[in-house]
Amino acid sequence: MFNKILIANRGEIAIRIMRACRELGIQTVAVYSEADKDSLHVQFADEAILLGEAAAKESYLNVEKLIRAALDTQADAIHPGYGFLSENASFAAAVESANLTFIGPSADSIRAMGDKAESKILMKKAGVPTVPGYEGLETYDDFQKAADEIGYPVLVKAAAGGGGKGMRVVHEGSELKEAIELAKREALNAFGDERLLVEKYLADAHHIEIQVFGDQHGNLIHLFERECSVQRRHQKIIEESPSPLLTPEIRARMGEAAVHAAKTVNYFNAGTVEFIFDPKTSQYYFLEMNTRLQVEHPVTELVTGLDLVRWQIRIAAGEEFPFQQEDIHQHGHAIECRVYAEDPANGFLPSTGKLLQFIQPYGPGVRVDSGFTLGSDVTHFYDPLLAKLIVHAENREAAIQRMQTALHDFVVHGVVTNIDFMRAVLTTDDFKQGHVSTRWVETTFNDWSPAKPDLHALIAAALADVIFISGKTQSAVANETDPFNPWKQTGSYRN
Amino acid sequence: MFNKILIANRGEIAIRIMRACRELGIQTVAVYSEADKDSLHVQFADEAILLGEAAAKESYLNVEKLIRAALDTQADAIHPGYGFLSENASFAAAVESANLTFIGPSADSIRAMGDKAESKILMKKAGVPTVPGYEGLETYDDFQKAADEIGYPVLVKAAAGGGGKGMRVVHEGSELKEAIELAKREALNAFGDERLLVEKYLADAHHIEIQVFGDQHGNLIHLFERECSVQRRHQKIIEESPSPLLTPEIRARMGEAAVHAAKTVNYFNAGTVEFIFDPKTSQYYFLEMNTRLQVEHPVTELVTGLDLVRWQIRIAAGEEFPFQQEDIHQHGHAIECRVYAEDPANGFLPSTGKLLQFIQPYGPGVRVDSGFTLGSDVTHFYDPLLAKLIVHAENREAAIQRMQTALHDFVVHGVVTNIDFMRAVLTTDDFKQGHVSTRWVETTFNDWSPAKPDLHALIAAALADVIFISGKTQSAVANETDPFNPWKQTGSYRN
Amino acid sequence: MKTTFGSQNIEVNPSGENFIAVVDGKAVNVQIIRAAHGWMDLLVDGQRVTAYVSSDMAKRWVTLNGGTMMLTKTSGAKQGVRHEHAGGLIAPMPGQIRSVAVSVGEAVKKGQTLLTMEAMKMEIRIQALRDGKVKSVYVSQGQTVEREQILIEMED
Amino acid sequence: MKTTFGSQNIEVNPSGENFIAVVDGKAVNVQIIRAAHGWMDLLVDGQRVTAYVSSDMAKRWVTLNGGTMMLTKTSGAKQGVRHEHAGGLIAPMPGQIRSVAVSVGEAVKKGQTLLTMEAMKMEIRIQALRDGKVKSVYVSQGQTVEREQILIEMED
Repeated sequence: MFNKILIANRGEIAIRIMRACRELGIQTVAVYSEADKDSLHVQFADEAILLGEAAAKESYLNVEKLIRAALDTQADAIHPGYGFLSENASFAAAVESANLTFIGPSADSIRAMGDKAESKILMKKAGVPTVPGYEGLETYDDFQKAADEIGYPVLVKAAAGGGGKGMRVVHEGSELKEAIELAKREALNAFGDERLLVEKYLADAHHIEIQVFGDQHGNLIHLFERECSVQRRHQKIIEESPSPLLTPEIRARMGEAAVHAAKTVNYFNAGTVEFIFDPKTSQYYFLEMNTRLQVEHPVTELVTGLDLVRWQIRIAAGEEFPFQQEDIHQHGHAIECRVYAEDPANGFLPSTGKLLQFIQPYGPGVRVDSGFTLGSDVTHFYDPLLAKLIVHAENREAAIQRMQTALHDFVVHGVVTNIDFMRAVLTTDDFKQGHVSTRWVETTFNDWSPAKPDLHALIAAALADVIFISGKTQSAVANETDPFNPWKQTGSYRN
Repeated sequence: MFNKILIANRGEIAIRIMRACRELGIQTVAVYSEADKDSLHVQFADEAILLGEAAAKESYLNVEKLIRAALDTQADAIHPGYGFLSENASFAAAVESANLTFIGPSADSIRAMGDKAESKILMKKAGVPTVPGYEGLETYDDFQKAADEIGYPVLVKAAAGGGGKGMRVVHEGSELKEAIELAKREALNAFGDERLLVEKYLADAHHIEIQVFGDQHGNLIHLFERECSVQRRHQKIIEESPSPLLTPEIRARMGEAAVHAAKTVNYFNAGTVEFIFDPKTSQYYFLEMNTRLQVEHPVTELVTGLDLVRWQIRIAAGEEFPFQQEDIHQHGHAIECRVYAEDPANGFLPSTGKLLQFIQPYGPGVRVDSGFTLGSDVTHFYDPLLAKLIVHAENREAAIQRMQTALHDFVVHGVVTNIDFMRAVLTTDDFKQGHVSTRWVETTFNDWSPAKPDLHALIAAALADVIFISGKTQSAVANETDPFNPWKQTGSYRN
Repeated sequence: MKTTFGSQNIEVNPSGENFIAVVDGKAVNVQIIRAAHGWMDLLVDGQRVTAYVSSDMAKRWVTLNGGTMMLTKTSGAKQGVRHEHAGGLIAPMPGQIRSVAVSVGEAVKKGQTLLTMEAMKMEIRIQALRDGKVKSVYVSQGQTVEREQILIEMED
Repeated sequence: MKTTFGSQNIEVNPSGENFIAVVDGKAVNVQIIRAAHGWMDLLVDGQRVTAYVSSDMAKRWVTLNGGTMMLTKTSGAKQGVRHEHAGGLIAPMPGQIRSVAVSVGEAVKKGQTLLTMEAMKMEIRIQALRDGKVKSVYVSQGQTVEREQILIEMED
């Protein structure tokens, strides 16, 4: 087993990984940018190494600095978390070249699944269902023929990347040309690669993904599905397991397809095979494989009872994954809500600021994976995910009730969050009945706005001025003269 | 289903019950004594009713005031929690007479199991194994004969009560007379009843209990065992499930015996059948039945995935318990550590004071059921249980590691706690191997003392004076002029 | 004490151990049950109200029944933006730099305009808080800046 | 600053941006990485030390590596017990009342002994903090009292 692991990430996932390390008796090294010098993940680690400026390319995306930090601190292994370099095959290779262990799949597996067009071709060959479409198109003519053949609406999307960048829905032929140009430009900017593919657009599809897990000795199984259809701007905000949509038969077939897909690229460690699911036909189509730990891994942990991060580390250290497919069962129901610093009433634009209040919910079946605390700065440099709120209960109805209560108890001041928005989502009949496609949020909540201040809010605000700050207009919470001010910083970390 | 429930308790269990109510959309009424007017459970409830003075007989034990409070607030039901009036048959009867629902078993079931001697006779008749011994003894001669027949060491204990009061171990005949006199006096003081029973004393026995659960329609099953052998002064401090000792066969037999015992008294709602387990012979003996929710119920909740409090409420409302015995399985391993304000280096005497720091651990698989917060007063009036720390993990080894990490992260200042003591317990080979009998703590940790302040502690203390309070000797945390002082109270609750 | 939040006026005054709040000519009795650390438990005309309140200059964050609202104080508070942070002058909101009026090493007087920016369709002047010297200028004309981005650093 | 905890002397003085702590004639360099809300992240001779510290009169609670220790300051602090609480005089520790020297309604002078108690084998005198009148006496001779139990209530 490793003695020391460097975590090449920040925020909640860095802390999540460090917790697993601490339980296993492994020392932890945090890395951080100048903007993060007082972040929770830096405080949580045994050691912390400053990488450089706030810009990710100077810090969390800088391969050379990360490997030097690992070597300097005598770490044995690097865990990439999600995002940043987690799906970068060159990074994985560079880590191994430096005689360190990359906690994840092989560089080859990452490379094979990294290109959306290549991986789709690979999956087609392997007999995994994929969305009807074409890759390797070059001229506008090619695209036009392909689109006509598939039938509108179609989706044009970047071959090289994901995350909604370089992606356009085209409803009729007259829109095709402009869509291709826009998508190419976005793809070039985002991935340095303007190749596009075109495929059938499934308007009311669900996003259902299968967690797979394997070791370096050829054992590979799936840990069932996560339903991730509540999305805004092509990004997930609420995930759950089991999916309210799947029958046991389809679940089993999708699981087998995912295991088959992963075995095709000799996969080991944690990975996720994403599918598009058409509720009308119960057909599922391979979308992409994420060759890393997923943001929403906690719902699988709660439902299967397995600690995925712990197993990632043990597998990377060469251990065998001791479970057979029949050992894994789904117990109860888990839901995750991603608490973002963003404004749902204003296009989900990120919100920045200092956390003036940050009260996390507690209680049976409530888990919070958080990267922030009272007094933390939420900057514009990185992803505005404040915390993941995950609940586990006997069944879906009880889990929704538990999540409602937990969201009610989550108090964040200083930045606008999507907490109230998610509470509204959970009260809808569509959500309660599980009828939520990936486009549901934009069609249903276009006009959503938070509650307007009422009489009680007015009274509370005015009274707080009287009793807490008696006429002072400075931020009373951030009172600079209070020695126990939670964010008064004395000195800074130089390591 | 009920509209409103009054919780006739305080501290963590009152909050635990209120959480279940909130998830079910049920209004909550807290009750409190003058000493508890700013307690967390009062703040957590929708309404709060002052009962009277701090002394329990003026407040939490006052049947008349509790029922009046329920009627005044138009509550439909009363949940008694554990302790206080939870096993008081007259209270249960009085609640029902007031046309309110008692959330628990029937008054008859409580009464039948309340007398240790009567219940033992009942169980013997029903064929449940009991500890060899005699009830209904009157003269010293009777006792002497009984003790000789059983063989020393023997235990003399109060017929009417529990909790270690009126209980004496007698190692040889010469000690018997004095032991009987002491036990009688204690029993009279504690229970108003000096009747004693005498039974075989099993020196290295384990305490293993079975959770049973049933509805008012005749369905009754068990939810497996809890091992509760880590005790000090006859009171549990660490509990777990599954027991590291039981084979599947013995587990099944004990489960059946518990269900049989409960059915003998027409039991419904949550109950616990306690057994003494002799590891040398694998024999188990009925000890007593607790006719209420148990402090350590969370380990069963985590391992079975059922929310016991939620089901208590639903069953009390007349619902059917929908599970058959074969639906219930044990998943993973759960451990509970009871965090007490007490001094393990000084006979586990309670410690009182104001909580100057109270940081609860977070993380995957970590649950905290707490009744206190920063600034809370811990008084001498009630049980010094600050919080229950419960972890859930894949197996016992991972659960112990998780608990160690969580105890490490639990910071309490202002009262002495048993946190460091429990960390020491968890590091022992005896505990790791599950070889812990109920007398283990007193024999192993008699000389335990916490770490002495070292150089780093000295530096931290001295430096804190310099940077936080710069020469001021008043408690800086309790700075009375700080408007955001977490325990500065403005006004008081008059309801 | 009279306050205005947005366009809504409210007056809160002590009355014995309680308070009277007047909104739209209607008076309500407010009793503080307990209050601590930006949190209050109130009885408003007999109804229990639990509120979390934080303040940041003219902004008030209020959470009631799990829902969070932001109010902006438009009277009774010193207007202005907080634009000093760690020795630097920072952008009060996201926007675009319209002009930079000073250069590195230049001595400036308190109140002197150092740069102007455009945000939310307003022109914002960033002014020196005290006499001093410009240590660094981090932005240039036309540049877009994020909220709290450091614009200019000063030395005394 | 010189301090004594129990029988252990320590001197902490600033040295540039850091501090020098001297214990038993040995000097160690202490750098504060960050400190907030009773919590400190330090480098002590290059070794990272994270400590939670709370203070209550002469007592210091320190948590290091998950273990909590209590230190008692025996110099550099004003000695004494805190015995005023919510307008009442409270028992500083558990013990027994030896004598009650005043009765309800009696006018008392600041510093006057109101009652004596015995605890931890010491005699403790509870004295008036200011001039005033005795409002209530809650205890009587021979009675055992708990820590923080209210003994006597005063009115000004």
